[in-house]
Amino acid sequence: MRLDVVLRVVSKLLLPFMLMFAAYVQLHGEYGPGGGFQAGVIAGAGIILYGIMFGLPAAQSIMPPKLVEFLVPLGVLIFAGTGVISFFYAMNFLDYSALGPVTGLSEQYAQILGIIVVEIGVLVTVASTMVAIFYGFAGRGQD
Amino acid sequence: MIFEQLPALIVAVPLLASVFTTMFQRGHVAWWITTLSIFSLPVMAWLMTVEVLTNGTISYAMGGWEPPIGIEYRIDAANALVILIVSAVAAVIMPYARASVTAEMASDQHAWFYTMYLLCVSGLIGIAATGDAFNAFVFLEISSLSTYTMIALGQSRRSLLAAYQYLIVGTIGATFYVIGVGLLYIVTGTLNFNDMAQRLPEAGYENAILAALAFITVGLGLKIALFPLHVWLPNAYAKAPSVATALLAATATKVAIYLLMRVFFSIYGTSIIFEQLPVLELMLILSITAMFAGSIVAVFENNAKRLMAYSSVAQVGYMTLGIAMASVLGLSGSLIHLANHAFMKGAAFLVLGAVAYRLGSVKISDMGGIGRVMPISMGCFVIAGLSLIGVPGTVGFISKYYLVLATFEKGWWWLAFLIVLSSLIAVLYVGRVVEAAWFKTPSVEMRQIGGDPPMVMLVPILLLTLGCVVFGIDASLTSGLAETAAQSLFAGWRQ
Amino acid sequence: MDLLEGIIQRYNDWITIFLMVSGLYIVVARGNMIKKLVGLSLFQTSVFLLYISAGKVIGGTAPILADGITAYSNPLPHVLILTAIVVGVATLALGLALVVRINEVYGTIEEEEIFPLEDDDA
Amino acid sequence: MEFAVNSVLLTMMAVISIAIIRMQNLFGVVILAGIYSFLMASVFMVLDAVDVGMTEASVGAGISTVLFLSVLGLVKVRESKSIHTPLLPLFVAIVTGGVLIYGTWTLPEFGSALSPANAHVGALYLERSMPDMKVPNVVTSVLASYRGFDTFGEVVVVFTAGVAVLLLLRRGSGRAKAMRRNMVARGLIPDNQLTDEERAQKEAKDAS
Repeated sequence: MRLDVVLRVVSKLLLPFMLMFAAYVQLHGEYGPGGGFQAGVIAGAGIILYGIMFGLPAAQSIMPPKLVEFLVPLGVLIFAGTGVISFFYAMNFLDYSALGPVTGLSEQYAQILGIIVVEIGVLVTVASTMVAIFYGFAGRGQD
Repeated sequence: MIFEQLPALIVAVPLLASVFTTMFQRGHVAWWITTLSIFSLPVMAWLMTVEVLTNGTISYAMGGWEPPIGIEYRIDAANALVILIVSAVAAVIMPYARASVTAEMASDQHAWFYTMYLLCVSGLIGIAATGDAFNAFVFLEISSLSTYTMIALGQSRRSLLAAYQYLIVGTIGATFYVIGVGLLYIVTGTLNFNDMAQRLPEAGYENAILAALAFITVGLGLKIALFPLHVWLPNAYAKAPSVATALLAATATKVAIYLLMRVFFSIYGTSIIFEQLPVLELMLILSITAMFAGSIVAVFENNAKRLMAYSSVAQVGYMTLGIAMASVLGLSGSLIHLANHAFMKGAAFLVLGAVAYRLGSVKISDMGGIGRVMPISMGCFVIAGLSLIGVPGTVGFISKYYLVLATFEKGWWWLAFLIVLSSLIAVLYVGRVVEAAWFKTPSVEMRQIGGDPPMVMLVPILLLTLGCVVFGIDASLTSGLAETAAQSLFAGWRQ
Repeated sequence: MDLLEGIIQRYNDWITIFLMVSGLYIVVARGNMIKKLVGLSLFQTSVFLLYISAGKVIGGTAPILADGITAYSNPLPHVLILTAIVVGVATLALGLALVVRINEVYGTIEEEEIFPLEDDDA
Repeated sequence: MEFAVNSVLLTMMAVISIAIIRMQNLFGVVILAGIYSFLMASVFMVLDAVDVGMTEASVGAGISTVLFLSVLGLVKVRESKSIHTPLLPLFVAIVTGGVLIYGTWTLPEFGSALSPANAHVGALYLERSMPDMKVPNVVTSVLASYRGFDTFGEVVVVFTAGVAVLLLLRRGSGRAKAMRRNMVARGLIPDNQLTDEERAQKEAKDAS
């Protein structure tokens, strides 16, 4: 059980770093390898690791199941919402150039903005789904 | 202006609705969201169909990126017809769903069941609308995952088993499809159907193209439940919640058949290579086997839902028979049967759902005399059954009429004979249910089950049955659409 | 040298095919539901290799544009496979959830032990 | 060079897959599958697919293994020996392998920038990513913009799986469950509407 203490301390220390790494992978996606998926998986893995070490209730106190259940569809909504905006400018679904007139950015930067927003949607859904799936399995083992 | 966005909207509306049904986890709110969004689909599908018929093919570039750089939605008469079928059936089932889902599921599952229903519908429409081979795979998976989940929500513990088995088979099928698309991509460098069709004749690398055809055919064959790849279907249909069974039986296999037609005729049809493999001959043999084997197994089935599921295996045989004939007339027959089968199987499974709702069982041995107790529903079942047989005045007759015409055109008299012969077997299995329902005296318990189901369930049944009769008497709408659709699938066919 | 490379390349192709086929074999042959899912993910993963090796350009680098580099590998297969990997794990999660439920109601995850329980056609 | 490295990695993977077929301890199988994914990720890296390698390592070797292990905590971890002969599976495997060998016998030359796959649409993305959107990682620009709709579909797939797993595994909200149990206990739900579990419980109660 003493080894356990080391593991617990390490994983507690690890959590913020994992989340930071996820943020790096997320934001750096345009310039290097990475993006919403990879970041989402890493962030989800952070919470899962925490849950494995400290038990399901501890993980659920950081990420309540209700919140997770809300975040899973929220990511899709962010993605789809970005797509729907273009309808209002008579452009096709998911045409990020429509973000130009909204924000006053040039076409190229409107594209980049679109990519960033969409990747956030991906991150939210992927990370929360990973956590949701873990909660599902871990919750089954409780009784 | 909004009309130009219809191809995207028809997929995006149910997807967005599924987001909201997930967020508001209240069963009745979810039902309203689902119903309102699903009711908009047939309207949009109809507008698109009119647009296609008047102005020709619609090409819609997702994200504003022109194909083949971006993903294209390409609507011609063929997929307009398929989208129309899917959205119409999905809408008709909705009122029925409320009563049936409430009876069959725990209340905290309702909202997310509707999420799955919406995702399944949008996945199916997405497969039909897309003009991109890989995008079709993504939407195939959306519809598949939601289908597995719906099946697993059935009441019996066998539902879980059926869902698991379908998941394994379905994933193998999808992976085969991905292998096929990968090989096509390697030799053509594109994923866009239209672009692929143009580049295929000059591509060379015959081996890879033929292997791709084999993989795509087997992969989609698993989804279609083409004999002998049908083993997952009877359990899946028999054990799913009634609403899910009706939706799947009426739409899911049809969309996969459409995709197979698209690959065969619009892509491979442009190239001489198609004739180097005996695909069509093989398909002819399998279709005929399916027509007979499916029907014969159905005759000996005691569970009415399974009986109808085996009948679906046989009916799929008629649809692929039209593909195997590779003529405009044969393909028209397939497409008409696609639409008609949605009416009759939709109606039949909804009636069986109503029986399950009142009686709690769909075993034929338990259904003795149920016709006297639930006369309207079982009357509708008789009409749907006559349709399955192909009696004149019903839609089934129109389908078979076209198929028989196509065999005459080819000079295959023996095939016309086989079509008629297999219809006679349908008399036997439909007859078994009808005999139990109408020619036995109901037991005392049977008299107490409460008669026909509530109005919300009865109206969808009546609507689909009405479709069986109306389009059976005046087939100008369906057959006109199907002929135009067959011609547009054949547009690139090498002369 | 070319001959040697040709031989090695053919060897690699065939090993890839062996990997796909062995995954498929596990799915079809085994009755244990978890092992089937393992086989399924092996099968899918090795199919990805078909795409990725088609996108490789010899002498090229990863498709991240930078000054002074002229040859890049093809980004499109990478994008497709990213999508396919995520689809694969989604399917796996659903499959495992079904296995957990099946284990709860049947007490086993061996198909050969479950089928005898379901002989009567209810 | 790439050839040789890949040959070594692929050979190791072939050995692992044979081990997976033979091994009956599911823990071992799952761990081997994780190693397999790691090796595959390395192969992807060698083939310049850095994004894919990263994803395969985190998803295939990471998340999948965690999921498998958390399920293994709930089920029997030893696979029982199969009784029937694997003739059909062998047939399926051999035919599939045969068609694959036939299909890949002559393919565009490996690694050529002029092969159809690399010269047609793929090359267009490399040319246009900078002028269109100033994104140097072309994988990101294709993923999120040119083929953004695919990615949207993919997010929906993940969403579907998330909802599906919760729907199947979530312990029903206490109130709905209790209401249902109460109704079953008081006999308010007709027998034919009971789930198998409820029926078994009821029969057990009736018997006692």
